[in-house]
Amino acid sequence: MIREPFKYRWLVLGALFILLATLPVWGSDYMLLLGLLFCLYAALSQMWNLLTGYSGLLSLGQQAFIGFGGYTMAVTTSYYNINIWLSILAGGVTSVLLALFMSLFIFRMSGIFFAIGTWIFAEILMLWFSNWEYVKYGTGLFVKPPNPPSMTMIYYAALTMGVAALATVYLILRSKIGLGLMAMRDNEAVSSSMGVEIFRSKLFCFLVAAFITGTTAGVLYVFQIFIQPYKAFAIDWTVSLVFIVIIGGIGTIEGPIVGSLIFVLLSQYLSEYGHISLLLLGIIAIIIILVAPKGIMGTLQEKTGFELLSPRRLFSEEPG
Amino acid sequence: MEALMQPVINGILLGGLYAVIALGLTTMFGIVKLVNLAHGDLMILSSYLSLALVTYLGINPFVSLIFVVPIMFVVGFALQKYLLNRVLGKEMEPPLLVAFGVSIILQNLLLLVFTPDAKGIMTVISVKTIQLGNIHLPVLYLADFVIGCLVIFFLRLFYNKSFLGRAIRAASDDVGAARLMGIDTSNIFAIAMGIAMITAAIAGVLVGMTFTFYPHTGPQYLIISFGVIIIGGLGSMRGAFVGGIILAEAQLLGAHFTGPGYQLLIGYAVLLIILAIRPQGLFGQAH
Amino acid sequence: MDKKKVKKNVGTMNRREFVKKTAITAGSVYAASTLPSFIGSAQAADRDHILIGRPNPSTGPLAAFGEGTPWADEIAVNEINKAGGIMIKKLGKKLPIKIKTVDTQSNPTKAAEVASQLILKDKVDLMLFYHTPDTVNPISSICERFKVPAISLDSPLEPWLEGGPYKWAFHAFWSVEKDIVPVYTGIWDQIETNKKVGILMANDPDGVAWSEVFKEVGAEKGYELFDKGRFPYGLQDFSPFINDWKENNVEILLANLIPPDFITAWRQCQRLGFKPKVATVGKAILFPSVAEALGGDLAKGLSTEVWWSPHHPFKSSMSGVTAQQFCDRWTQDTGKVWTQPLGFKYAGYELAFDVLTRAASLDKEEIREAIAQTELETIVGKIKFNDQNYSRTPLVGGQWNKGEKWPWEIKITYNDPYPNIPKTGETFSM
Amino acid sequence: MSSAPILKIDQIDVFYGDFHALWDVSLTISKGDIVSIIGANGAGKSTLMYTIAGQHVPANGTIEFMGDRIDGMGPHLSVGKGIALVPEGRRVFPRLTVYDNLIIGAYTPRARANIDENIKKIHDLFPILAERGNQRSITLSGGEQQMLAIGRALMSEPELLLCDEISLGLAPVVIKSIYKQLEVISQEGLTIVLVEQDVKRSLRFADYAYVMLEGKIALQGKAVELGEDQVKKAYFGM
Repeated sequence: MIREPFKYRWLVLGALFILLATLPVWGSDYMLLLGLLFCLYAALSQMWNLLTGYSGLLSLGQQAFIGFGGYTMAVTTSYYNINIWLSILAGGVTSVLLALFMSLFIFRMSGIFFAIGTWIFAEILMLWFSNWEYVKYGTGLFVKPPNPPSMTMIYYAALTMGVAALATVYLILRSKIGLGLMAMRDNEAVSSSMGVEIFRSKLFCFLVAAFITGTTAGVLYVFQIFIQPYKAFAIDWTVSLVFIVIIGGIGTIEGPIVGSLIFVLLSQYLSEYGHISLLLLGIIAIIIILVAPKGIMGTLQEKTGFELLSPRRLFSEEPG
Repeated sequence: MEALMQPVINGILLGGLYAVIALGLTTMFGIVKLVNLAHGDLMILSSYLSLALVTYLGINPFVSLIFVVPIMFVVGFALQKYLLNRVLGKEMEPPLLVAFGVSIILQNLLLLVFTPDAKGIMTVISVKTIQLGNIHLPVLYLADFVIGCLVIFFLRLFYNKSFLGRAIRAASDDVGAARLMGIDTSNIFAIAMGIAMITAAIAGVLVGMTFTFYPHTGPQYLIISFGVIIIGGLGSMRGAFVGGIILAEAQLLGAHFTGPGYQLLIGYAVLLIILAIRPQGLFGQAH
Repeated sequence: MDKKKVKKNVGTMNRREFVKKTAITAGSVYAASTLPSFIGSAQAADRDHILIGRPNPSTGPLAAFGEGTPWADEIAVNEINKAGGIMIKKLGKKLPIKIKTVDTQSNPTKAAEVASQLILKDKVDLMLFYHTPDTVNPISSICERFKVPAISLDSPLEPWLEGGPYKWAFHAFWSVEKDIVPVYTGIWDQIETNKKVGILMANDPDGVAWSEVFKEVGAEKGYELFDKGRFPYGLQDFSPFINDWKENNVEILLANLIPPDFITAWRQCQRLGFKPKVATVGKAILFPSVAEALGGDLAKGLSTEVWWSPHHPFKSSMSGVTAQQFCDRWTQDTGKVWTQPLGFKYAGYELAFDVLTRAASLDKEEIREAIAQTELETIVGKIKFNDQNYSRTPLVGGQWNKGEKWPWEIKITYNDPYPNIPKTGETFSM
Repeated sequence: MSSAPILKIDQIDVFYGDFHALWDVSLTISKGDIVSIIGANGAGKSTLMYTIAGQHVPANGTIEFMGDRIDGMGPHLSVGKGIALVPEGRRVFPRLTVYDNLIIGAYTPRARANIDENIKKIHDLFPILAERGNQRSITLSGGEQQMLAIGRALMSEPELLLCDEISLGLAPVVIKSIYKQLEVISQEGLTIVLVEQDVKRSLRFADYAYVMLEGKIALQGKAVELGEDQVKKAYFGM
């Protein structure tokens, strides 16, 4: 019973991949832009989903890695003329180091404390970078690589990140770590009996998410050209990711993909409404969550039993 | 030593204000495990309401509370009853998205209605100071602190001694059992949010008089509230008070020693250190 | 106020069209892949309008700058299109201009995204954008990348130049070093002081650029500067600054920060008894709404830079309307007092009209050439781009005082660099 | 001492989603009686109790309490009618003091008038609760918490007291003293429904007993007339 949707899904994913991979050949420049944004958001939201949807780490501080990765890329390539792709990777590496340092503090917290802790950390980074002469305070940096890549190359970098994020989440979930995390999701008691192991798994996911988020941010800011601390470290990033993942379906692997598609198209469409575009986005978010509390893919799974490799907790406690 | 007195005293006074700002957030977390990310924006909404009343009716900002408080109670009640209650459940994330949504909607509504200009509520006491030797005590800070203490005092009284307050606490302990006692918990949560919004209304008016605000200021105060309650422990009123003072002291003394550029940064750094030592906050209970 | 939606006139592809187009494109992969993906003048034959992209900070913290945009856009577009628009030689006919406004949300990231959208989806012929580095810097870079002619105004030159050298992006405004410094020090020299200057500057592009320049030249000019460093937005307590100035007997305040922070800081100055003789405040008190928001008499005597006012002796190159007449019209239509960005919002269209008329072409390279050769007397003064693609606009100094018509009015009190801009008042000590 | 029926349940069915928890259950309880409901785990005893208390809505059938239909009116309203449930696992409010727990018991308008009087009564019944009045209830022992849960339910001045597994996990001595006090209350005219797994104790204590099996009533009768073997057979469905 599980088999058929399985095959179907790979077919869909394969088609999607081929479509995206050949996009520069057949699509217009505008579609390339949409594809780029879609891949970047899919990668970032896949990581938030890995943390919040699977590892029980509610993070409101993804912008810490976005800003850190972006700045690392900008500094290494603009100040030291390092190859742009290496600079992007460097952003991932420094994000992992940042995540390790953060974990010293925030891994002692749980639940909402963890969430606020991550946010505060991002806030500290924003204040630090905006007060740091080396990165020109809050003025922001222009990304001036020695070899500026073309739009198509940036697109393929984004696609690489999107696919890498998806594959990483998939592999983690199929591994022993993933099984442990899933068991923890389904049964609180398990987590206490497997204390240390769960801690390691969570930390592992946190570091992986930092790497991919930081690297993706590098690609993002190569596209953006200009990075500035007040927005690079802004909570807005995580708000977007929350929107994408919850609308798409948290704790499902397809959710972030569907959510990113909706988010990118919606924000393109809404930007025509100028000053009320954000207002409309807020209203749409609330309406969707009221109609489909488990997100689009979550609700679809529930209604059709369309269940793949991401079992959500299906039973809820009944009183009495 | 004398140079230190000024930031120390200012810190205590400012801490009282920080505590009121955080109060609504911390009580709501204690009651429904809800982190109301729109808290700052709702507070700024009250600042604007008060400003509108002060401007159009020419009344004193403190008098404007007579109107702002009931309005904000209704806003909070409706928000909880018709929106947040519907997404409360085992998962923490849907209420989070709703709160973010409310935050975005409020900011942009305020922008449409009140224009993007920075505003401040001006009163006769806005620039008055009491001078004690070399120390300046801004009257407004003093008022913030006193009102902050009063709000905390009465809120504690309400939660500990009134029927409704006990019912709210009971519902926060065990929703199912509270229903068995005859408590309509969805109403009770809505009332609790209404009360949280009363404190936000008072905080909003005080902030409006003390600092400046514009439609996008909300998150700035949300972060301050987070700082306060994370130091003091989520859900604890006494913690909020102490947390407010610690955060403000850390900021002001930090600025005193390292320069004003690091004022906010040091505040948060102190917070992280406290958390690393005591992950539940100073007054938080492990559950 | 902005009920008449400008975007109504704008030719945009709606969603259904988009989906249709996508489907067609997807269906004809082979055919499409052999065509050049960039559709420039090739499409010009069936063009019925010229499209100008208008990213604008409509929401977010910079929204105060973006406020009058729809109003100015409408006036300018109507003026250009009144006579049928702009002659395009190749087509042998006049094309009206259309604009497409999108919101940057005061966010550089969003600005880059919507600018890309305008270029790639809407295929704008020219990008026109104003207001602060957060809008101007990212969009200039995006236009460079996609090789789209771009004209920007109203953002200090120094932070913009960081992103250069530019080929496609052109910018006009004043420079901190060449304009702000002479104006500010000029104001200071008008009052007898001890030449001790307290610095209060945020860590944003303006604050950083200003403080660096002033620190370099301040000492040369005989001023002693007291600087406790940059600070982030949203600071609640300014007493460390204020106490430092009081201890050192500072008589001149030099500030550049955002309005809400200045209101907070200036009130604290009053509370702590810091009363300088001269207070020159950049950016924060450009708008009369801020003078009002300060409350009481707190705005009285504050000095600031004036980049444009109804008293500037300039007029529109398109309609001949003077600065004064333009401001009157604003007041008549909105009931509000004039603000400095208004003139620049309109001047952008003067440039666009002039450039497109001279280019008489939709070819991007030809438009770029035309911009580079611009020499135009606009409502904000003469604009002529140099080899670094920028042009300086005139700057004088002004001081806030209680007004007759409005609660607060700014008087031009220092005009040495541009004596043709008349003084309307004399600087007084606070 | 049987008299007019205080509670009349007529052919109710209750579902949890797809799960059919109660099948065509009917029962009648007379005023002043102590009624025991006996059954194995999952037989539907708790479901029945929660249904009476208004937590579950029967898919069909009716529940009448003192002449009024009450099925599906919601738990917070049935308390006001005079039905109090002492839930399984005690469920005292852990962070509230013992005193505050009792106060909350009198939340409904009908009970608020006589709070002081009722507290005094409960203190007489369980003196330990007076002694521990200002302690947080989480600090009480299991038996004390059970007494508090019963006291809290009594604060609502119920006509019908539903006790769900009140002896679970308690020492025999404690159980004995709690049951003794229940008898005292019963003698004042309160109707009590007990859910118990201990057949012997149930039969000894109750006036009337129902045995439930897989969501149905398998056996009923006056407690004195039911033999222990007979009950046990019904209990295991033999």
